[in-house]
Amino acid sequence: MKITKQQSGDILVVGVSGELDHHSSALLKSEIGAELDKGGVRHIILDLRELTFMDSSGLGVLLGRYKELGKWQGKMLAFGLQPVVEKMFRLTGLNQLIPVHPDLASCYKALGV
Amino acid sequence: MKITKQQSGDILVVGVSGELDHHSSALLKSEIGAELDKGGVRHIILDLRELTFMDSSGLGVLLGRYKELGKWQGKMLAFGLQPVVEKMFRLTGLNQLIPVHPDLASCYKALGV
Amino acid sequence: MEVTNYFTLTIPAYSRNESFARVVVAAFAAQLDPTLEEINEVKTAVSEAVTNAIIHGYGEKGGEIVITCTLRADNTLEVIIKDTGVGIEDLEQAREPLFTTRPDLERSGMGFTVMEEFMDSVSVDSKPGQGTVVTMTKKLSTGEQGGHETNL
Amino acid sequence: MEVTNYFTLTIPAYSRNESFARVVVAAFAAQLDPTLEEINEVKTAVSEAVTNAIIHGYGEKGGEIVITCTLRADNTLEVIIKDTGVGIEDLEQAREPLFTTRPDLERSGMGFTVMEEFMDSVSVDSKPGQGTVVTMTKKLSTGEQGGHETNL
Ligand SMILES: Nc1ncnc2c1ncn2[C@@H]1O[C@H](COP(=O)(O)OP(=O)(O)O)[C@@H](O)[C@H]1O
Ligand SMILES: Nc1ncnc2c1ncn2[C@@H]1O[C@H](COP(=O)(O)OP(=O)(O)O)[C@@H](O)[C@H]1O
Repeated sequence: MKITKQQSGDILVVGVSGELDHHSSALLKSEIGAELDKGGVRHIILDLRELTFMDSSGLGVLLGRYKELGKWQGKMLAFGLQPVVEKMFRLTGLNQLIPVHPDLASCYKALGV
Repeated sequence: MKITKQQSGDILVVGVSGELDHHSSALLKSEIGAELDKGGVRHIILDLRELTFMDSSGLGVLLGRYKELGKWQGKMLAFGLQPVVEKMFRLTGLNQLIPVHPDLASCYKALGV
Repeated sequence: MEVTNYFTLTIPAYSRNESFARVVVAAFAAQLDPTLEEINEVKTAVSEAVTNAIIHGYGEKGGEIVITCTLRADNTLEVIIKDTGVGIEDLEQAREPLFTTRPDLERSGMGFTVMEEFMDSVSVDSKPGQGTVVTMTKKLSTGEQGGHETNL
Repeated sequence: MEVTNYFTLTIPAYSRNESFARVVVAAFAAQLDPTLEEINEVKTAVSEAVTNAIIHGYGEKGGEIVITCTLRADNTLEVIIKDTGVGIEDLEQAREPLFTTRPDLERSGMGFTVMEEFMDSVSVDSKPGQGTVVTMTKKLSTGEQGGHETNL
């Protein structure tokens, strides 16, 4: 798994590529955690275009970050889901907490940018 | 493994793609054998551009066909070897029996066409 | 139904072997030439069961996981994932969606739900103190039926 | 040297499992991020030993092959391929280039030579009537040393 991070204003865009399972979820948790600790992040946009696999451990780590953002009414959005990842979002109801958008622009728009 | 066959005059061009091991070598043997049985083939050119793996079982089946062609002084040539296949040809001395050419045109030229 | 192929794989319960376990089962299932979607579903179910053995069965302290796969003549794949860890006290509760004994580890409690959704059948056999065996089956399509999309 | 990971795989001695055995060992070795050339060399050596067990050990009549792989902290991969077939009468002769007992099957007699060329060490232990164990080792490079070319 590879992670990219890019911040603009109070929005952090996190790109996750490869396979997100229990093993790799620890890294995603600490990478996002490091950014949140700095204090300038309000919302997170997940760029999942390159994510080829996600199981319920991936779900758990995304839910955990979603809850942290909730402390300051921050939102989490996602775009670019491959069919196999989209299926996990739908099956588990994650898409009701983390809205799925077709592209980055539409995520920014939803955040009022 | 996939095999393609194309004959022009008394030259048979055999394309072998994928992995040539003991399991797949039986198919290559029978596919070439069927053409030789028809009686019109003198020389064989191996198109190995898409061959990604070959072990000593592959070597054995190529040697076997080489020997059959020898019955009527036919030649066997090869072109388009990937590094891993080229290594097997060199290591085992197969390149001394089956000359390796850079491309199809050069094989035809070596056969005087 | 006649067994056409099988394997047994033993691996240590390290989290870095989760992806290895997925690859091995996927490579084995690929001999039938199933669809990419089927392969992904099998990979996800295997990932859930192997992760559970590592986290819950062995409490992330290591141990061994045994994976047995069987293919039958009717294209049914059976995957058995076995640990000799702590076992499960209340099986019915464990299989409920969202139930987890480790919310501290950010577990979602959706593992068994995902296995049930992605496989045709899931049965769990467990004895506290002795370990857990998860048996899953799935009928796969073959190339002739419209597969040929995978490239493993 | 400390063992960092391992697996044991048992498969039936079917020729269609030759490619499966290669994929499993390659996927395991890939965790070190070796070069594509190293992966190909390991795959070829595994293919030779597994094919020998199928053809010579069991005379193409089936039986089981056990493959054990171990990774050590110094990036050494050890592969052990074991059958309980007919065994080898004269080990020294068997390892000579071009020697084969099955020219009728178009065997080239180059299997052991290829294993020796592609791995750092190859040792063979065999008892007629009891079976054969081939143990091979190879030190692999890791990503830091210039790997990152493989994609398994
Ligand atoms: N192999 C196992 N060994 C012991 N307990 C297990 C095992 N697998 C599952 N469990 C128990 O069942 C519960 C539910 O599992 P699951 O649905 O996969 O959710 P999660 O892994 O997110 O907790 C786990 O929290 C655990 O208590
Ligand atoms: N696993 C085995 N069981 C029994 N005999 C074997 C085994 N492996 C190799 N041999 C013997 O050693 C010989 C040489 O093996 P090898 O160099 O791989 O060449 P080849 O497989 O082409 O015959 C074989 O012909 C066979 O007699």
